[in-house]
Amino acid sequence: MQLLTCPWCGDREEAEFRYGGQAGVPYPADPRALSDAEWGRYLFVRDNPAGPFAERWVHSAGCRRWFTAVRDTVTHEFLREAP
Amino acid sequence: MTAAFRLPSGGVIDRSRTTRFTFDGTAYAGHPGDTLASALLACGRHHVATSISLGRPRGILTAGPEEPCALVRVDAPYAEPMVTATTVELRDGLVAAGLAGRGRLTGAPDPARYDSVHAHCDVLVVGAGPAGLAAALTAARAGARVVLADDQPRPGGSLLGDDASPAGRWAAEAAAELAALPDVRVLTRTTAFGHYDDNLVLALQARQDPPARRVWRIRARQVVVAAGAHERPVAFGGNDRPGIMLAGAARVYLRRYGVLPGRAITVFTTNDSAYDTVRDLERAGAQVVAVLDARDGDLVTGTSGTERITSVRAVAADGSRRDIETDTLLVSGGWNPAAQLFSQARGRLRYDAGLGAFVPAGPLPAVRAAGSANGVFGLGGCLADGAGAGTRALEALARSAHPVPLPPVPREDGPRPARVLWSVPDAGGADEPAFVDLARDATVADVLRAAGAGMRSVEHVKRYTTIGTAHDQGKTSGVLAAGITAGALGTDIASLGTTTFRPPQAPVPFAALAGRDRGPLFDPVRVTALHSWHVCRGAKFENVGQWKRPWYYPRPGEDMETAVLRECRAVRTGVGLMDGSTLGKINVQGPDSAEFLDRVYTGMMSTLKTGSARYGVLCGADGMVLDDGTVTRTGTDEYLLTTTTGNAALVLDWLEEWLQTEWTGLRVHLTSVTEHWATIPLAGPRSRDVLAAVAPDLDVSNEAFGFMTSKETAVAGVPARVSRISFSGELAYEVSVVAWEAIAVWEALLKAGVAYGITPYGTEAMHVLRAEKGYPVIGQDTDGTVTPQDLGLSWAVSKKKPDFVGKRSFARADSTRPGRKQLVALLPADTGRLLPEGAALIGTPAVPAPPVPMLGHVTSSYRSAALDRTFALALVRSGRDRIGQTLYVPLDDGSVAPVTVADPVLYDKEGARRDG
Amino acid sequence: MTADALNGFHLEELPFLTQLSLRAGPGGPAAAAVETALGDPLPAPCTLTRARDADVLWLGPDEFLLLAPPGRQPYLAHELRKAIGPEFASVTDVSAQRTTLDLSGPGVTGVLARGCAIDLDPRVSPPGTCVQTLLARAGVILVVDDPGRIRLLVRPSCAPYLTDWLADASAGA
Amino acid sequence: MTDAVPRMPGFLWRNPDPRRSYDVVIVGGGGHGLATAYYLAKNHGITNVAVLEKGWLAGGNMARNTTIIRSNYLWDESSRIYEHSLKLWEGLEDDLGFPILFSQRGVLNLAHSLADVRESKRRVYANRLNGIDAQWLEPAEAAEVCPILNVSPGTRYPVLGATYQPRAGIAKHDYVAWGFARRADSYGIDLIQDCEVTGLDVRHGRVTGVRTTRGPITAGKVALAAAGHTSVLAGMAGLTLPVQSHPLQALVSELLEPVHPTVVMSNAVHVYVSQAHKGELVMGAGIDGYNGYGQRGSFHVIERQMAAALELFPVFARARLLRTWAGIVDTTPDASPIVGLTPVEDLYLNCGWGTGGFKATPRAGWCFAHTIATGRPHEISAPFTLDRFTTGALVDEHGAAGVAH
Repeated sequence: MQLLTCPWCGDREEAEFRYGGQAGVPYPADPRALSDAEWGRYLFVRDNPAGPFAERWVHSAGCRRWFTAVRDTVTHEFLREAP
Repeated sequence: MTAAFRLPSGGVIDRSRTTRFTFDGTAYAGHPGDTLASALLACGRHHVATSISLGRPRGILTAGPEEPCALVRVDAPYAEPMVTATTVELRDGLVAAGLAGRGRLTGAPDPARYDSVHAHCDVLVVGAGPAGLAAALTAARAGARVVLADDQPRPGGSLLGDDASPAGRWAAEAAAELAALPDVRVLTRTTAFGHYDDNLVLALQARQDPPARRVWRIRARQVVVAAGAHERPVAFGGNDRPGIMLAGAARVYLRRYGVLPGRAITVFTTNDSAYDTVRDLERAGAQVVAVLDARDGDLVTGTSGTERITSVRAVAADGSRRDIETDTLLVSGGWNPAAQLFSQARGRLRYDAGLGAFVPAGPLPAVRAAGSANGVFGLGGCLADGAGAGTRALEALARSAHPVPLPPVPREDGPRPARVLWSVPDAGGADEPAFVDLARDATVADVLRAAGAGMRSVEHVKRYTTIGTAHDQGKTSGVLAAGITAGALGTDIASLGTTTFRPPQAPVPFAALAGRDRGPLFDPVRVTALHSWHVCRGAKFENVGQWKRPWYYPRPGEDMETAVLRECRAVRTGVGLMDGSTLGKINVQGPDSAEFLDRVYTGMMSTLKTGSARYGVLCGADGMVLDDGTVTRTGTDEYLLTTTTGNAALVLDWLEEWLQTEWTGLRVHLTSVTEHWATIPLAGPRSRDVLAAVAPDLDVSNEAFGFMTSKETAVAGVPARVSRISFSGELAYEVSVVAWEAIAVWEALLKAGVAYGITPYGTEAMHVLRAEKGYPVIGQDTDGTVTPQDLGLSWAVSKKKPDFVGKRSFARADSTRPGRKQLVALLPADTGRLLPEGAALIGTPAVPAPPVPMLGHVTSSYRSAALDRTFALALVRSGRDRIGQTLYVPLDDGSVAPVTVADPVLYDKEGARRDG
Repeated sequence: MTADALNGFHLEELPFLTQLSLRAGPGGPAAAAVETALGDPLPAPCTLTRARDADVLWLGPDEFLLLAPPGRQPYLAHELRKAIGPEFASVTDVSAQRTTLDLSGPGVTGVLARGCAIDLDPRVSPPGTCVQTLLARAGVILVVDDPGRIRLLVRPSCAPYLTDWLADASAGA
Repeated sequence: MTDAVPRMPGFLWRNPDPRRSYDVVIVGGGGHGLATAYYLAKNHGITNVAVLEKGWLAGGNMARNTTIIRSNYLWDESSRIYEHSLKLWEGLEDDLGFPILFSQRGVLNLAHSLADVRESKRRVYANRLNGIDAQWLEPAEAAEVCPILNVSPGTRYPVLGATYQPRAGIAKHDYVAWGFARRADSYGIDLIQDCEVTGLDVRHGRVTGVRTTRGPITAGKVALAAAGHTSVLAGMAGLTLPVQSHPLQALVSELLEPVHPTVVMSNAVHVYVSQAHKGELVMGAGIDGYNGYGQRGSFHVIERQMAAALELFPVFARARLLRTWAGIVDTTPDASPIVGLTPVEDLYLNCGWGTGGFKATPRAGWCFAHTIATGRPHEISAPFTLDRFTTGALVDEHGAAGVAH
């Protein structure tokens, strides 16, 4: 059980959070302008590094806010919030 | 049996009381404070178990949880299928029996309570021996919140039973001081079994009278692992006989329990520590017949004895051999720091060639080892290392520490270096096996064979030989195996390393981990405000997620089919009402609400007029249907959404995700009002009459209150929102009131409906009624691979909006290909044949050999009162093009049911019944 | 649920309370207007304030729950909406959305620790603390009124589960 | 009772140093990599092959899975590859000449809600038409297969029935890997341990070799079979994949006398359990929700799994948890694998098996070897190409594979 730092509520048990995967993948400004391959990448392809990873979490059992954090996927170390 | 090996004094047992117990059918007696092992040893019994593969007699090797041999089953008073005799506290009436390596599960009643507790502290100290006590006292005196956990019934560790020395007295005083401090929690009989991310340490506490097992979930800012060390045996031929014990264990039995292991004792050691045991044994009056010190070239090459060791074969440095008559052989091959928790915390271990052991390489920012767990041996060293660990833990917390007084300890003579000896050199050629892992009957020969087979990793050797996989996880055998492997490969044990220390470091009962989450508390049961009424009416319930929903309301003598047909008939011909409170409800407010809903729903919601409602479909970005419901505009900038019961939380979260992470500029607030409102659908041609009777202020005429509009009014005197929404095709209303008024309104509706035969109906009737109209149920008629177009819901997909979530995916190759599965109805040729839900559809009346091409499957199937026949909904490849065709459904009995494909709307296609 | 079934603490439901959800961006004009109307600043994260007409619970950076005696919904909602005026903020009646349980007695924090990971030590969670978290398998709002007095707000659908759990957790302590 | 563990052969494999060049380099010495090597040699006569393993052979997910073998998947494409795999399992012990303790003790997949029942029956009907031995069992029938299963209607989520595949079962994971490794070695294939790939050499859109901790190796073809590490390796060739690596935890109890005769899986309450040959209960649960390469998961997942296990098997209450661990599973958006060619010439991909990799081992190796040898997808694995994430033609097995293994 990791201890995650909600930018609003502070350190809370991982069970209060839900994972949202890679951060910084915006909804395309004009999906119609994308090829099928580009759209497929938006839908399905995300980075998957072994090491620091900027990812999204939502404090679902707490304040229900989404936030972005950098966490090491190898050590599970919570490196910093990046709101 | 008499306690012939119990000394007249000494130990932390209560000699004023006698504890009677039975082992393997024989009656014995001991004292409170004994373990089963110490009580058996006091009675002269060493042989307690049988080995798992070879069936050899096995004794008691250790005095703690690292015991590989002495496995027993406890039948009373608290049954446990398999534990070590060294960890069973003696109880009056204890009944136990030796095992052969495997436990037996029985359904015997379990009187124990299981639970868990969260605890928080600045410093957690694991182990209350000299190092742990010094660390805990240092931290506690500085005002830190401290948890001290130890697996024994009382603190003290190696000093337990030593009340004569200054150190022993210091330990007792330290324990008493800690117990009295308000910010210190001393947990005895508590084994810290796992270290998890961010300094979460889990510990199992065993309690008696009544028996209980509690899991402590300790979130510590700093952890000090002072869990001691495990003594290591040496592998030699016949090293498994009862009567062979580790030297340190013998000292524990002597000090803690006042028990001598035997009368004529031989000691075989590679290091100084065994001499403490020799000294104590001799002081206690035992005869030490020989001390064989490997450093002098004296080695044990074999043993004899049937039920117990009777002699030792020894070889001296000059090669001379002799047999030594003995009833006990004490062995010390050195000590392994108990660094399991430190290692689980990702602490690095390094090989210490002097100790022949893997020791913590240095502290982690929040976890440090202390005392013998840190590779520090000797009492003075352990005390100082513990105090130092406490100080450094405080420093890491930016708190100042004051040195605590430590007791004087006798000067430890300049130690003579230990000899690292894994196995006696010719052990492999001995006429008897030289065991490495007694718990797995795995030998030196097995390790050599693994190396010969090509194994180069300790993990491979472990798997090839099974060493280290038994209940003790190789605490006494793991390093031995690594050392012997290194020798066989001609490599360095330091580079070979150890196998991973996987949690838990001591076994934990499943029930302790399940805690309270069993039976009715396994998962919350969610019930509506009307639940009691449903129960009183004898409703049968359906689990929908965590909710209990009324499934149908059987009358006396009715089966499900009869009840559901009756409920359906009532709605089609009179009036029915149901509890729709579990529907998700989301209040949407803000000036950009309309824009937001246009982006997430497939349909256009911005054009809704205030007071009007519209059916809405939500798709994922992949274009697949996610959920559906109604959207009601309740004000210029305010909407009320409904979701399906199962998806209420998911949809709210999903909408929030879009708002918070993508469209942060939209001024929209979402508020769940699912449980604020109780919702009662009232359906059937007489629903208008019923509503009119309880809502006197409302003009219920079709002209004043049209389909898909919504009004606020009083129902049975209660403020309510009434919407003309129908999921059955009949004239229908949804009445929503604040939940605490639900029962009053429900009963008022029932009363007003008596004249029309008003009938409560459940989810099954609801499903039949909607299916007759071809309305899909998300999650039943869809499976995450279905688009709105597949469901025939193109009318609910806006052509005007440039974009909405999912739209782009409708243009992908797979979404536009011909031959997609589409929702249609099926009419079995045999009108009484109820098709099984889930059944596959094929194109031929005979089933060909597999693989059989399948055209789709039955998603919903019912008997219809209104149609007076059975029917089904199905997803069928190119379904809409097949309307009128005959397809075939292979059935369980090998027969094939012909069915006609039909438009999904089977009842009232023209919608004549909607307005009553 | 009777108090007799519980060891070490007393449990009482506070029924029919007025509960309003207030959504207003912090530091914005709507929040300022609300603060003026309430006569107190909106609470800081994980706390509550006791304003003249209501307890104001912090639920999120722009989300608050107002708790007031039964029957105050129309008055309070009206006052808030009046204060907010044309600004972007929202007020929603959620009075039946949560059941309020009042727990008191020396055993309260000990029993809650059996299912709640929040550190309820008064130095960490002093009176005035308000957190949303998990208690056993239910989501709750947990308000510390005094070291021996805690309010729990839970979905009514989960309230029977939660009271059963509390009874079980308090037995055989 | 004697230990039901067969004696291992006295020789398994050489430990050669890597040569400078091979026709085929397989990255990943797990079950799939070793099986691929074996079938390259056996089916295609390609033996100038190295299998590079960064740790010890079969020390990743192969050593960490719960060894369930079954083929009762929903969609035609999946059931086909897993059923073909099951057929290989049925002859594998003879083929490898190695004891793998393959035990066809059957698998029960429990249904706990009306929705589960509907989905389960759908799978049974589809399976039967695909020639798979699937059955639907009522609760009492499920209890006949597994007498310790609690089918009482009074539980929180009662067992409403189960699908049953009698030919399904378990095997001993290490022995399977060693069996493949031994035969691959005997064909002259080099199995190279402690050899981590640190780079892929790509020139003009074509892979030419790998860089490793034991030096560079040139290769005619490079085949990735590295499960959870695939994304990192593919990234060395500039590829990003629809793959996310998550922890998946499993555990064993202490050794127990036989008590559990089959394999039971429950997606709804999140647990699956069998009893291995030595006597330990082997259990797994759902994946942890976050990306993770640490081979560790979160303990609340284990606690929840224990609670679920006791609902189904009250007799387990006093069994004791001995060890827990985690693998790194490579999940895809549709819970189906990716097998085939890549945009880089001569670079081949076998990944995304998620929780289903073990049961696919022989057939995955067979198909991957075919793909490498011929440069074309095998017809059985052809639906599982990267292209489906562009067209949308997913093979969505979340219903059947979302949780378990």
